[in-house]
Amino acid sequence: MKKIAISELNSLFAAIAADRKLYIPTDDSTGQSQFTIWEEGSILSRNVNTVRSAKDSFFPQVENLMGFKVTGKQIELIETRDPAESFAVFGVRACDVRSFDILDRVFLTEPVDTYYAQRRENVCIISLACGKPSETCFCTAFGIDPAEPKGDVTCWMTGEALYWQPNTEKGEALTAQLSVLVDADVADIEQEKAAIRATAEKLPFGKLDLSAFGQGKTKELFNRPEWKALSQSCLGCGTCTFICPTCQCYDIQEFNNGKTVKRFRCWDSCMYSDFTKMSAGQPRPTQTERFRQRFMHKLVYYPDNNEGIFACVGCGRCLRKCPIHMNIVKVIKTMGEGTK
Amino acid sequence: MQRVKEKAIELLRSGEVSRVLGWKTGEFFYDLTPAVFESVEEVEKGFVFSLFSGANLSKYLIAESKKEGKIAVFLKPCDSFSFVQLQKEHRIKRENIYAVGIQCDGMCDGESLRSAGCEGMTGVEDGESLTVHTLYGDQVIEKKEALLGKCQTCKSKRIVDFDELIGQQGEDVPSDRFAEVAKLEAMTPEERFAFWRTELSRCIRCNACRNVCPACSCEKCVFDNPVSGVQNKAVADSFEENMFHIIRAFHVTARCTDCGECSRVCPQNIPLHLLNRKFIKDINELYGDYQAGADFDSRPPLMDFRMDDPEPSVIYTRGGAAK
Amino acid sequence: MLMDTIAAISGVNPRKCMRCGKCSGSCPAYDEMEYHPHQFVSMVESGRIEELMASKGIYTCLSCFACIERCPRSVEPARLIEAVRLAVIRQQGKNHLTPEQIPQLLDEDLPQQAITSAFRKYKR
Amino acid sequence: MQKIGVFVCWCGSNIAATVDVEAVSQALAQEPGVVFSTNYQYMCSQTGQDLIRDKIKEYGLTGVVVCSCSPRMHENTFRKTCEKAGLNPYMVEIANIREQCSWIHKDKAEATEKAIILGRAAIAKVQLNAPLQAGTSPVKKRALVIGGGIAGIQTALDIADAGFQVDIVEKKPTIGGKMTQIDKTFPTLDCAACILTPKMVDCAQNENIHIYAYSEVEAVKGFVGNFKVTIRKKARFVDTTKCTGCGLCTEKCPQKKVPNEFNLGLDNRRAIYIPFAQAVPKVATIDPDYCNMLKNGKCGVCAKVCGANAIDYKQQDELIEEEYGAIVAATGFNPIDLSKFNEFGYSQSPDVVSSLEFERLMNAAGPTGGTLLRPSDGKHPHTIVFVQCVGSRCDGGEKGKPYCSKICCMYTAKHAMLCREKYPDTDVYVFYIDVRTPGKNFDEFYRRAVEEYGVHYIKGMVGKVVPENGKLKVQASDLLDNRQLHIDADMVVLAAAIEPDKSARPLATMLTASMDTNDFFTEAHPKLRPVESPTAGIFLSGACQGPKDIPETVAQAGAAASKVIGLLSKDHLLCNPCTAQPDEMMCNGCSSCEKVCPYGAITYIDKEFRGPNRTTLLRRVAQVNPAVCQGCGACTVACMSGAMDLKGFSNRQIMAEVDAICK
Amino acid sequence: MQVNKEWTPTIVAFCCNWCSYAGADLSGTNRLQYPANVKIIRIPCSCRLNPMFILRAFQRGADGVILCGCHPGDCHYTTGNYYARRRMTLLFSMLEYLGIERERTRVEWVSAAEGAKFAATMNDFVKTVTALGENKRLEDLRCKE
Repeated sequence: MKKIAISELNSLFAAIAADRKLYIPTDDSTGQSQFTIWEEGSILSRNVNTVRSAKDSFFPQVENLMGFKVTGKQIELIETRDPAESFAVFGVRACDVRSFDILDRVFLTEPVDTYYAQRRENVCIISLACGKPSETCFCTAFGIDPAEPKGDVTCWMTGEALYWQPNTEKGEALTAQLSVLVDADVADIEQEKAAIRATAEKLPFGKLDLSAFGQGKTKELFNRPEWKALSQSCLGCGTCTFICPTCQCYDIQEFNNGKTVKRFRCWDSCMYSDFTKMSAGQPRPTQTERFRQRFMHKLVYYPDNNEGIFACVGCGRCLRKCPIHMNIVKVIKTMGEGTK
Repeated sequence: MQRVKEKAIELLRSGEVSRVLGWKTGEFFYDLTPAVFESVEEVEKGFVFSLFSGANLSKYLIAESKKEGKIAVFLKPCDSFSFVQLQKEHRIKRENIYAVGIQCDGMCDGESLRSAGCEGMTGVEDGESLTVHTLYGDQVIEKKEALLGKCQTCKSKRIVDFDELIGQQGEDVPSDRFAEVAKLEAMTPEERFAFWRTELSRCIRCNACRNVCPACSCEKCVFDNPVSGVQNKAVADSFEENMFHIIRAFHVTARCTDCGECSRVCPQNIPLHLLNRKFIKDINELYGDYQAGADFDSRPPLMDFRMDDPEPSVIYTRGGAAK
Repeated sequence: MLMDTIAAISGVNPRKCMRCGKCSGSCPAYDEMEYHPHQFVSMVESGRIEELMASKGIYTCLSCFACIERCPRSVEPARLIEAVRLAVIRQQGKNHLTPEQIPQLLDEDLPQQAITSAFRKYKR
Repeated sequence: MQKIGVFVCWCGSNIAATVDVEAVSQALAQEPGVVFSTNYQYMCSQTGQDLIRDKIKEYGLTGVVVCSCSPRMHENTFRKTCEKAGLNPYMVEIANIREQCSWIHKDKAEATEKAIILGRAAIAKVQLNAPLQAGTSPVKKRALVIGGGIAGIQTALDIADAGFQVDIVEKKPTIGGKMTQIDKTFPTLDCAACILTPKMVDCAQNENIHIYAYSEVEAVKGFVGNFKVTIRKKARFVDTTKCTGCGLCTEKCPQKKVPNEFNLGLDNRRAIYIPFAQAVPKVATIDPDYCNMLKNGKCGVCAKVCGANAIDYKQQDELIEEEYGAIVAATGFNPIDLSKFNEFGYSQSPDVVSSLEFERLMNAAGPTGGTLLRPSDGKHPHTIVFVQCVGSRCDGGEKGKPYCSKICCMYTAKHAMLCREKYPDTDVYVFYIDVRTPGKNFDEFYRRAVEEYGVHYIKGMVGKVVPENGKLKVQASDLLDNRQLHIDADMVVLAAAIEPDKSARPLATMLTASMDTNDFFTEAHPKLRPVESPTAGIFLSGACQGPKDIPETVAQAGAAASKVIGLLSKDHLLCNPCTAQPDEMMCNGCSSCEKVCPYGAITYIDKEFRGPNRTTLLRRVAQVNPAVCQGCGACTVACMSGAMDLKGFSNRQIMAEVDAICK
Repeated sequence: MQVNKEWTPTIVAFCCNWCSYAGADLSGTNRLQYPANVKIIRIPCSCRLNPMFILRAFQRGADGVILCGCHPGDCHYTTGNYYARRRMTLLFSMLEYLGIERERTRVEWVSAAEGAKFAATMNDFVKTVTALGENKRLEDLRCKE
């Protein structure tokens, strides 16, 4: 366990950023926080969480896959992959750290997504315990401890100091480079952890009943009438999907500038009417089906394929940002009640 | 506010309508969801009209009014402009709708309270000012500060079209809604460019602004349509950020009622209404005052002209920052 | 060079002249002139500016601007002649005539219009 | 993917001198979809067209790009070529590498590069072309001639001769136009009335011709073959079916002080009048501005004296709707207003007259009975000064016109000659800038004026005219003598520039026919299509297209008539297939397109569509009538969802061109 | 074929078929020069110009876009240019509002008889855009590779 005074945070960031890119949450002009590349003058956000999740680090919204160059009637392939370089993400909350595991299970199983894998290998994740969870937080429902986030390094912030606990080899290696850190006592943060856990106890959805969901629940849930009412006012926008730390669907598109063609992937949303549209048409023709797909995937299909792990981490982003305030909690509660 | 719920029950009970479009209670005090209620029981259980009924329901009528039976809808003044505009564009079947106008003193939502500094909110007490209960203690904030952006520059308390009114009919109110636009216009082009880059670069193309917008009601948006030639799904480039928002604003020009929903729903807090308002301001200045949705007869300025309209070069010579 | 100067001072393009002679038909000082208004134009156009500059005739132009008013082609001979006169003054380095000096330069034979013209010219 | 053939034209040296045509055809051969590319000296020649046809067959081309002159020139030629080879004519695109490339650039490398890019754009567009079929629309076999001067009369007579119905709309109470006011015509010196009035009578008597005199065109709708025209027949307050033209009323009318426009205000007429003895139709007209009965209800003399009982003080304007297949504009000209020319004293002295006024003063039916007398004192003028180019050939400005009015040199020579002939004791001076006499027997005519009749032609211009003691002091320059002249004249005649009639501009707007900056109608091609407007179905006759003398006018009138006859002899016209077309699946039914359509080509229907999950949806969707749509594309931009697109100029085609040009 | 030269702007000129395209042809017929970087796209009427085409041109590398149509009142289709005028005025104003150089876009009315005006307009526009330099504010970097 190491520590550094809060007033010295800047020197810590500078030290980390010395040989790599460092992303930290900073406040934007409207007071919301975003992961941005640290530079001299960056100020760490005190918000509970960022608007966009930390998944951007490995799975950016738009990523070039490859290019083609057309000369006359000849076509040649162009490598467009970013060069591998190590980077660090600071301030990842417990929920987002868990989301990496969920994404890994998709992208790192065979066939491995090499674009994702490359970034994943080169990252050092520095998590940060949640000092002041929001009413929308419900990570505890998924067994996540906001007081003890995972990651290569785990940090806690008290009034005066930032505590630093490396968890992995990568974390140790980074720690070794950071002479600005001083030794600290593990006991120093016990009080902070307890406070976080006490707040977590009070979270309205901290003990959300998930018993209706999980492996093998497809038949029970699929044709339930509640889906219609739940999805009724869904606008079909992609807000929930794009801010969700575990949504991992993408579309592959091409951009032709007349000389070269760029094949890139970009986030897609199962809420969109053209999601997985094929020549025969739309497999999920109405919003109800698309809506159901999203929540069934998070709460049933994914657990079915991944030893019962839910593809939701309780970060609460969708609770805040859905334009019509429909969200996974309402779905869990409505469907849960319906099955009782 | 209770009268609204009572009216919903009354309408269903009397058989005047078979469905009611309103707002449904959420898990918190602030997360109301637009919903269609089909029975008195449903209304009793879930219907609520409160300080958090900000969502404009009129767009739902495009689909709902085409279904069997009559539907009642509750419209705040600003919503009623959208309602009329949609009728002008033949998008909704008026005969299937029973419109109830309700007055409104401005709305809040969770995000607007959060911007005002509240976190961990568990409840609220409405009054002269708002007392917000949070996990970390109570907070008192001025109602004005917590109001939605769109309500802070409310343009009208007039309900343009309705079958029944709850409370008083209001009037257009003086509003300085163009002040922000004027402020931008007064900047240098470099400052404006920097401003919009900062704002638009946050766009994640979630389409919330478009999908909530009552004017953006195309059967298929050009940006979703591979045949259009401009289809794109992501902001792959700063150009596409600009392109999407310019074209979207252009497509709703003279049709946008300035209901403010786009800015309300933007997860990235991009002040999208400033784009639409720019067009409204320009139209007012160049072609005479025009308010979309304010009436049934006026011709939309982009589908109209005068022989002596100013030439496009007028923008070179008009106010705003010099070169 | 000189031609450019004349063009720059006068803002007139002598090539636009279609040789109609309306300027000379309009000129009240025609008979006093060595060269006539239409000739000013053709001389400037053909580059015979030095001849013009040397001619006393250019000072008999009253600057009444009748030719400017009447010229159908906007060639405006009086502007050209004015420019030639200015060219002479510049050449002599006397381009600093002030209105105050003019009364002293007057003599009895000078037509009234010329005095007015001088004032008009130098008040700018 | 299309199989595209590229054909680069040299146009002799017009293109090949500045564009490396070989490089262009080679570069374009590399473009995707291009299976054949070549260049040839004259693509539009028979051999060139044969080449295209052969290659279409040989390579099975599905698209053709011709890099040549403007599509306005030969697009149709090449379309026909392809059609003959079995290829849909709308699979041809033209890259304009002459007017928009080789003719405007000097640097060969630069021009070649641009030609390649223009070729690429055309290839990109043709990739997205789809075969189009032109529909047909019927032709209304009736023509409208607007303007009843010599141009309109001749056009109408020629059309009527071919057996088609033709209507003449004339805003004055009689047809005949300016020519009725002219005394003699150059270079033959025939009496104008003697050659014109028989034609006027022919018009009146021809059963295929209907004259709407004292009428104006109020509105024009429709398109070639199917124009709908509203004609306002102004109230004459005289029943034309009853009026015998006896003229008794015009003698008895007590209102005698009405300036007589036929004599250009040089004398007076009554409030009820027949413009002149040979008027057609020869019926009286009441001038409502002067008639006491119409103004204050007191008089009624004309009604009392009219034996035919033709006077009708309550007559109203009548609106008539007619359908026409073709419209001829023959709106003619007017002399410009001379009051702005203070230097010539036109407003100061009645003895300074315009040439047209001079015609009236010389005419036997004019105010002086044909004796040349000064308007001021009725005395015989001894010295007459003619001034040419008054208001013509002016450089911009409001006073004059930039163009040469063309007819002044000849009529001034005529006037001068007639003066000397009738009154050998007069001194006649003509001040000229240039004497322009191209035309058969024209220069001979002018030389006769000088040589035989002793007219003093003076190269120079009048600077000012000052009335003084009953004389006109004329100060002028004599450029050849290099002196200033002072002439004491009795009369000064100004050859005023001519300008298109003021009614032409609003008419052009109604006809959607283009005009030049001087308000002359623009012809479809200055050389090859001189009597057609670029707007299909609109033809041009006479001075409304540009200054013309009588023989030229008559020739053009006949040419316009022959074009009209060509059009009317068709039963059907091929419609422009480049019309708007909505994608019903994407149509919102919002009516935006309908609001901006200038032709009313868009309507809405409620139509059932298949919804998701076996539901049906009733949706309001736009429909375009392809026979009415003219393909402007206003609707395509008004359409937010992009449901409305324009065939031949689709969104994707235009964007493909943009892409090709910008890359 | 690439010609070595200094940077010159790419200019797209949308010309209506009836007036301005003919005006452009006339300037060719009269051999009136204007720079080769102006490329003309023929559209039936100025009202066919969708704002999307203008943005597309900027995206694809245009540095200036000009629309030429019939003079107001002279539209072949009667009213097209009136609509175009409003659309373009508002669009240009919006671009200006976003801080994008307003001089990069222009509308000029050029009749079929105004070959000289067409050439003069293009010369002037090219000059203006050249002075502005490359379009940076509304560029798509993917199109500049």
